[in-house]
Amino acid sequence: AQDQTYTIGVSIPSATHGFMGGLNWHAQQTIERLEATYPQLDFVLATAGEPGKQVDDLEDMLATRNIDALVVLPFESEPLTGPVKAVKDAGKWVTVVDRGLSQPGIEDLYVAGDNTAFGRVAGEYFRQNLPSGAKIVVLRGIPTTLDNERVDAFQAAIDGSGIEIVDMQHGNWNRDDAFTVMQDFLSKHQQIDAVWAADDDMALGVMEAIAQAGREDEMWIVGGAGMKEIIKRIMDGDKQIPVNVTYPPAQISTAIEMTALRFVSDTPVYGRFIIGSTLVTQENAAAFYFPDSPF
Amino acid sequence: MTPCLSLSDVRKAFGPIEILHGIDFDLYPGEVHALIGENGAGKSTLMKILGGYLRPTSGSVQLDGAPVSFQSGAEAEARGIVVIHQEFNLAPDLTVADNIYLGRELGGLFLDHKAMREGAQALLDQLDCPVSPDARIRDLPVSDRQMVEIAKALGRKARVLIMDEPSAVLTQREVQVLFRIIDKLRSAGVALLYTSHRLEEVSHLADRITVLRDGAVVRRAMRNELSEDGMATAMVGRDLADIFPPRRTDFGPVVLEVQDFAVPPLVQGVSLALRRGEVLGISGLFGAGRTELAEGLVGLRPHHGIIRRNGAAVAVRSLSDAERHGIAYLTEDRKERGLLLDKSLRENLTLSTLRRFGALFLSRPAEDAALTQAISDFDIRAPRRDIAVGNLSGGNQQKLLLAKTMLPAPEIVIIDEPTRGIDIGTKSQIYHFIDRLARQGLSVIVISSDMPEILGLSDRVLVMRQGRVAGVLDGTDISETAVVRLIMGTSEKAAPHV
Amino acid sequence: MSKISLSATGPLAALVLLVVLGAFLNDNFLSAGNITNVLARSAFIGMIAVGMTFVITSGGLDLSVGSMAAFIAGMMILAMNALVPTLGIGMPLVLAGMAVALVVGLLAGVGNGLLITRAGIEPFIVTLGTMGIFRSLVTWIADGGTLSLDFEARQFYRPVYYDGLFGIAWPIIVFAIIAVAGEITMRHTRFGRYCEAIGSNDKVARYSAVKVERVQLWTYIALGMLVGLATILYVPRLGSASGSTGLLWELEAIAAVIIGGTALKGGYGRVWGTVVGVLILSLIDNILNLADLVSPYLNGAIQGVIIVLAVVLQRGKSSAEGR
Amino acid sequence: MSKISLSATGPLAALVLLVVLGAFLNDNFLSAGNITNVLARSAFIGMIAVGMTFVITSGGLDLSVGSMAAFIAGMMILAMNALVPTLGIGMPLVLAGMAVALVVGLLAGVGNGLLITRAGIEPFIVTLGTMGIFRSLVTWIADGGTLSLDFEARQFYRPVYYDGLFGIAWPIIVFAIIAVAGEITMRHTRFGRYCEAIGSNDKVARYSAVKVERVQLWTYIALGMLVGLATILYVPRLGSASGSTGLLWELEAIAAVIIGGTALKGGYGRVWGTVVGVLILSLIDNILNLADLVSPYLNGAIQGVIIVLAVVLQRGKSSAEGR
Ligand SMILES: Nc1ncnc2c1ncn2[C@@H]1O[C@H](COP(=O)(O)OP(=O)(O)OP(=O)(O)O)[C@@H](O)[C@H]1O
Ligand SMILES: Nc1ncnc2c1ncn2[C@@H]1O[C@H](COP(=O)(O)OP(=O)(O)OP(=O)(O)O)[C@@H](O)[C@H]1O
Ligand SMILES: [Mg+2]
Ligand SMILES: [Mg+2]
Repeated sequence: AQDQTYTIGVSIPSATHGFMGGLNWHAQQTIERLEATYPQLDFVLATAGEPGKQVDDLEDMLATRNIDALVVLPFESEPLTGPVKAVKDAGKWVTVVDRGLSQPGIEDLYVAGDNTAFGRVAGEYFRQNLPSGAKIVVLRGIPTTLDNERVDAFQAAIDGSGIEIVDMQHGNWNRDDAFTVMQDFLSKHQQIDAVWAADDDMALGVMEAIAQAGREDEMWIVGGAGMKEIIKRIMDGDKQIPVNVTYPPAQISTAIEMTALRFVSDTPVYGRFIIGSTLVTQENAAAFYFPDSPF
Repeated sequence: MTPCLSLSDVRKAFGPIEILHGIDFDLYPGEVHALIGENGAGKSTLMKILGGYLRPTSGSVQLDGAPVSFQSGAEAEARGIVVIHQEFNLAPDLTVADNIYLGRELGGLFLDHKAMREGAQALLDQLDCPVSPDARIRDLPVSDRQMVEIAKALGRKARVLIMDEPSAVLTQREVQVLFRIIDKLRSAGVALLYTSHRLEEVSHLADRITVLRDGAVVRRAMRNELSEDGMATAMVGRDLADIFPPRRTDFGPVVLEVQDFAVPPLVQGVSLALRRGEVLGISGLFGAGRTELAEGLVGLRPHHGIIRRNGAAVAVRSLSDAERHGIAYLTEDRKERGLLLDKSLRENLTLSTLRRFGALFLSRPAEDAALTQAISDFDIRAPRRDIAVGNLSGGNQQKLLLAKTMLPAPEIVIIDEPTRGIDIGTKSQIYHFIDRLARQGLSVIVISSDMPEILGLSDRVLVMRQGRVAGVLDGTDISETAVVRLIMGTSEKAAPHV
Repeated sequence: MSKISLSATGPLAALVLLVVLGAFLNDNFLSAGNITNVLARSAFIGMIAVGMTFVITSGGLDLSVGSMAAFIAGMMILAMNALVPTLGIGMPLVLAGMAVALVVGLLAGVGNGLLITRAGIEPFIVTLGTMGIFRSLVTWIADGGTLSLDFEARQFYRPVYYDGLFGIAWPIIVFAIIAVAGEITMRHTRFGRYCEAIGSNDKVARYSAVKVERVQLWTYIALGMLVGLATILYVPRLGSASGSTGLLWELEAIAAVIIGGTALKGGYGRVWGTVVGVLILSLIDNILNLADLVSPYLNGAIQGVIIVLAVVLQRGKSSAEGR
Repeated sequence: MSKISLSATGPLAALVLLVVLGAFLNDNFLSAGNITNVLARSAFIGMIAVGMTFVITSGGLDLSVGSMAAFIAGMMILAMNALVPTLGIGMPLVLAGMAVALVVGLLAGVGNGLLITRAGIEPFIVTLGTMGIFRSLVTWIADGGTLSLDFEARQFYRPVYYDGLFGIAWPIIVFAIIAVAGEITMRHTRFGRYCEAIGSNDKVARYSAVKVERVQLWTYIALGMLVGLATILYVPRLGSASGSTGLLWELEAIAAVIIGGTALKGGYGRVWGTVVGVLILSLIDNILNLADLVSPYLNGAIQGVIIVLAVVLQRGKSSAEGR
């Protein structure tokens, strides 16, 4: 089907924090690359700041852009389930990325990170590396279902280890907010043995607050999502950030590429692809280092 | 002698409407020149042109014989031409001293508050004005605001001082102070241009008089060439037979009785009775509590005491209560409380009686009809019906406000300062309106600081002093001396009756 | 009459330009489907903005409407889910949900309105406060996640957004009714006249026997109920509520009102203008999706430029009116 | 003098209550470290809010400050990174960065100011537009991600946030200077006087030879430069800028101004009040972090309640003043 052209719609949340920024960057890079490689493919990229706007985007793609396939990272699962189903019902190919829909069986292809594993892997590291009675603090993301999943998995993983979470607040996946919250945690708690910052943007804010308080030697930090600065530090053997847990923004590239493949080759691409969250240590860090990514 | 400021063949149009039609005008140093004319004749417009606030559509302005074209009032002010505007020109949130020095503050990098406070104090002292330089304008009564305006202008060291109705809201005493200042400035060689609707002031003050009618000069005269009657005739363009209507004679029963009425904190122990078909004048100094009394009577202020309508005690907690009992009130503050200046005539006329113009939907035709009726009943002259009320002349605003007040067809109407800033012709019209109302069986209370008005209009006069009734005068007892005695508290009747 | 048509031309011109631009960029722009989409999604902000027009006209402001919508949606979903066992799936359930939405909206409006008119606190502060309160409450009720309507109930309720009468979607019909009712209320009823009078000079209004506080209170109540109504149409669309529902709706609604030519300081309200303002804002988003831009990162910049231009266009016209 | 102290008591009372509450909830609340943290964090919003006080006092509004801060931070980082090879790491580089921040802030202020004063568009619309534009631009420049300052440069620049004089952090010192300068400007210079006069009645100001447009333009320019200054202190803190930098700062700054007792319609400005307002907002956050609440989801609700209460307290006082 070389002579026929196809339009693929890509709908993702806008770049309001580090991880999404990385995801936006990867999406654009992939689209550029694929459009150059396959002249018969056309992409429509839309970014949304809230679920309602994302629904608008899907409607517009269907009504005005005649898409043949949709790659969507739902802002939230519940509100997007119906609209994505409408796209499916219109006979389009649907690839869902990262956040599953609340109803099974709608998507043709599912590419995702594993939020539960993301929390669990971090939790296991804490469990293995802290003695019973250790005190930790947790910085959460923006209040969302996926944040809940991560935190629940983390708590489940340390459950029974005797590690105590002495404080937990929302840092909103934002450096400034994390900095502020950590400053206050440091004022409040004399003993903190480790910090789960759950996101590398927040980890950077936390590190600054710790540095300011001069308590670098008292605690280590685990962030998440594999930001290049953090990976670099792990490669360099920074004691303060011993490990990281991946949650690669590049999953969007995988999803777009696999969807494109469906149209440019005969490769069957149905199914579910879960990109697990792995622990990045000094040994394997080099494999996760992308110096060109903005994230 | 060359005039220091003059106009030649000046025309001014707002949009398609020409307001001034080719005015020639000279103002000499050391003279007081009075500019008189009916409301809307174009006096303020002419003064604004002289003061650089408006540019003429054609014609020229000369300063010391040389043509000038001021881009702003500030530019004219820099050349010594200062205007006291008719509308208040003070920033309400700033203090008296701040306003007096606004735009020409003292001090270098930092303001010299002390010098400005002292300077302001000195100017106020010169005017015998007891206001504190630190008072905020929004907290001052109108008369004090006007004195501050005058102080502000005095502080600008004018060689030409243009005063647009400076006395309209002043007390007798304050007017005397103003006249003293004007005399002093005249001897110092300042050129003064003065407008007032009080013709006795004009004949007392002016060296020369220019009469404006419908945007053209109709008469120029020296002081003694023109009597007050002559001025009125020149302004109005016809003989004014009787300014005041003849007195009424038959009154009905008492329709409103007030006993032991108090409007805290000022008004105490007021009792009065009002008969059908009667005009009751209320006189007193500014601050005597007349407005408070009136606002209390119509439910605009919390009060206690007894109000009886046709013998039955009634409660008046709000304006709607007052309306239900057939009582209406016309405020003294036309611009801030009476009319929505940026809305049209229609919207203003019907605002307080909208209920009558449709149950669910307002009927535009009914409103328009009411406006047509009001325009003819009260002789309101507006260039267009949809003009913003703020652009009407004062007299026409007042007539509109009167029409608005009368729209609910009240049986009792309280009119606070019916003719403030209103020309003699319109004044007379308003007096005859009031008379007509009384003859139709309404009862009218007129609150006024204008002595001839009180004397000429009232069937009875109630005088207030410091929040209490100083006395009531009836029939032949009414005379200027009797009223003034009561006002000043020098009469035997001055003992407050409780 | 001539005044209305004149004053409306400003924002209308911007709207027409946008439509022409859209038609030029994409053939499907003028398709029934796309037009339905744009109009239906304008409906939420649209109804809220109509209510906001009255609030602003009478000299007030309401920053809380976006969070209020989220809160109402949350309460509505909770109530409906709780009632499923009792009422079953069907009209009674939906009607109960709608009643909850309207009542919660009304109460929210009463709360804002009383704090503003009785306690005399600046509308900006009161509604900034309630904005935080409503959003926090919905996040708390949802435990940081999403509140979802029961699946069956959702299926039954869905047509309220997606179906319609004579091929016109319900949200469009309801929005049109509200817009017309709003315009009539503003121009042809006492209430509208009082709002303008109060915004123009509240003292004059008070001296004209207008019950200033009561009218202002009602503007907030009406706005609250309109937010409730918008939520009634919004919930079937997304079937859920979370902390991010209705984010920044307040800004969009206020912007629509101002773009439409209502003065921010009050005294002069144009409901038609507001409708046009809402459509302009929706169209900008739609057009950005129609065209392939350099970068989606720049969407916000283009939006900003168009908003300012729309008002420049309008100002050009209205200054000729001599305001 | 007695006037100033009277008018300040309202928000001050709320501030004192918060401090007492904080001390009661947590022993470390009054520690030097915590106080330094709170004050230093307040500095950014604080400086911006001082500028905003002038804008609002003269009858304007600026919604763009938060995005402007992000944009300035982005430009500053870009410029410094680009200059590292030329200037090397050292004072010249930092000074160049600071100059860029101030100049960009100035230009942004000029842009807002000219659109508002020359083109005569409502401040709300202009700054809503530029708010979108600035934020979009920074996201675009950062490619959706984060712009980070060169590591070496950062290390050199870091003390500007973290160090100080005599144990007082630089941001606190600068904020204090700006607050005092702002108060003096408002109370003791022509500029402040003119701002109040214009906000009170711009026609009166014009008639009194005040160059209304010029003064208003300068309020926006001053605000732009203060945003630049805030950014100069912000960048060394985390060394980065992204699309989420300065999010909602505008709302916080405006809220601080209003809480401080400046009237939203202009005419009356209190710089001290604004400073107190900023501290109140910072303290609320701090106390919420230090206290153990039922649920962090409710933070926003508690913030909202306290903001309203702070103003109720103030209104109670100021109504006694007879305003
Ligand atoms: N800005 C304006 N636009 C349109 N018409 C105006 C404007 N200003 C004044 N007018 C009209 O010009 C005429 C003259 O007004 P002006 O204020 O000069 O009268 P005046 O003689 O001062 O009256 P008064 O005695 O009531 O003060 C009036 O008919 C008024 O309605
Ligand atoms: N804004 C205000 N705040 C406090 N007191 C005021 C205010 N305005 C007026 N007053 C007081 O109310 C009293 C009455 O004022 P006002 O001048 O209205 O009296 P009046 O007898 O109605 O006079 P007139 O009707 O001639 O204006 C005065 O003693 C004045 O001090
Ligand atoms: Mg005049
Ligand atoms: Mg009075």
